[in-house]
Amino acid sequence: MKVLYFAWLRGKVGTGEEELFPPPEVKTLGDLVGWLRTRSPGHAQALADTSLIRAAVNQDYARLDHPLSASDEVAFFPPVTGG
Amino acid sequence: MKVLYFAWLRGKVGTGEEELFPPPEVKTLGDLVGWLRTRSPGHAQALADTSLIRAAVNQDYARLDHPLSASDEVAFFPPVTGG
Amino acid sequence: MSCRVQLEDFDPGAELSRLSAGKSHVGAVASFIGLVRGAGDGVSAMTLEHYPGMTERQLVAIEQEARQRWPLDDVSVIHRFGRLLPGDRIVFVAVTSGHRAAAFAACEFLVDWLKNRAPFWKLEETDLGSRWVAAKEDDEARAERWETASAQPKGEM
Amino acid sequence: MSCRVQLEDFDPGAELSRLSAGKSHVGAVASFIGLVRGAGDGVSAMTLEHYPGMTERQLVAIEQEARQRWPLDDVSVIHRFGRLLPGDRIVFVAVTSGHRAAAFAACEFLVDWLKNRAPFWKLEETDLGSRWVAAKEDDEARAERWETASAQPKGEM
Repeated sequence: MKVLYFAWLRGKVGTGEEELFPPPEVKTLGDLVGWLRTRSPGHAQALADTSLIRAAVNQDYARLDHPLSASDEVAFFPPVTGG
Repeated sequence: MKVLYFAWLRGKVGTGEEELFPPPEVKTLGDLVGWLRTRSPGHAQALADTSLIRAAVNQDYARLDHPLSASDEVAFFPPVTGG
Repeated sequence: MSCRVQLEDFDPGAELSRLSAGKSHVGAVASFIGLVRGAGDGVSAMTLEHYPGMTERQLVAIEQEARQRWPLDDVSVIHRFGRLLPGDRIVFVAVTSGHRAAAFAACEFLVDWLKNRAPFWKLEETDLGSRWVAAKEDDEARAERWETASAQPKGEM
Repeated sequence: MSCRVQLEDFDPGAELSRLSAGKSHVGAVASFIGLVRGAGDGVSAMTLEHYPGMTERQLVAIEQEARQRWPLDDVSVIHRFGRLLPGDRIVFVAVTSGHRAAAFAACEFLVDWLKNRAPFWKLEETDLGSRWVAAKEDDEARAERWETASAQPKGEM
């Protein structure tokens, strides 16, 4: 599973992209957030408050109950500020 | 008093502009319309139905009760279709 | 504000560049270009007649009204007259502002105004001859949304 | 539809000409240019980060939605990324249609979408250092007016 981080989340996690192999009990986006928080203090800090962040699965916005599979591309980022 | 005609009104009247000296009893735009209708069959036809035409006095839209003076520039035209 | 009523074509890109050149407080440029439609409607050309002076005069008033409603930086309006062919540019309106909502609203306001209040008349050339275009109820209704003080009076002239 | 996410500047005039070239059924071209604001806000520069691929993918969906709502001829969207200075162009949206109401509405719809849904993030440089720009509630509210199917979920992520 490819996991991407943008803007200030990238700074906290310390990388913009990582290839991960979550355990089988990680079935949803919410499960993934919980598992990622255990990987490092930076991950825990970046993903501490899910009301401050947005996520996409395969480049579509997704909610915490979105199911995941091993080939998914998952991204975490702050609310967007383009335009 | 300068009186201008635009679009199909100009065609019916036969001129786009005339310098006129209405009698003193012509005090409003409505009076002017009545007086102009007597000047020629073309004028009468152009100004027959005031619901089909618009008017301006000194380049501002005006209604039939608008007062007139000898130095005014008056224009009659159909509803506009620019843009 | 810049307002031009002219026979010649204009360059939208040059106008847009001029409006924002050297300004770091302008976040938004909203613009509109109106083109002659043809072919499908059987129109081979059109001639735009206008009332020289009145448009410029009225535009000053309507721009003041727009500035009272929205915080605007600058406004540019160009309207052509004379004979035009399908695909030709007729009108250009651009508004610059710090924020997009004001730019969009004021631009649409000015275009609606031009359609419904500016003294231009279209004479269309078709296979059957030429005809003066009738005003659209829809255009009058759109302009009335704005409830402008400088409305084109209806009905009783 | 043409959608470009690029480092380089763009030429609004050239884009506008391209969109209407040789078309006699397009009566209206509505467009928007977003510029970097600076000076007054103490911002000396900004860097736009983006999520390559997601914007293009989402734009296809949002353009489909716009086409369902309004009769559109063509759409062009350009969004820059990288480091930009005050006054620089960031974004361009242009919509062509037979009629102006559709062109204006769809153009504003797409700009609102870009502001609120397209995955771009601004890092501002100020005298005090650099900071990530926070999303504006106002932008989210504007986008919600449209009640789009492809909304950026709030709250529960």
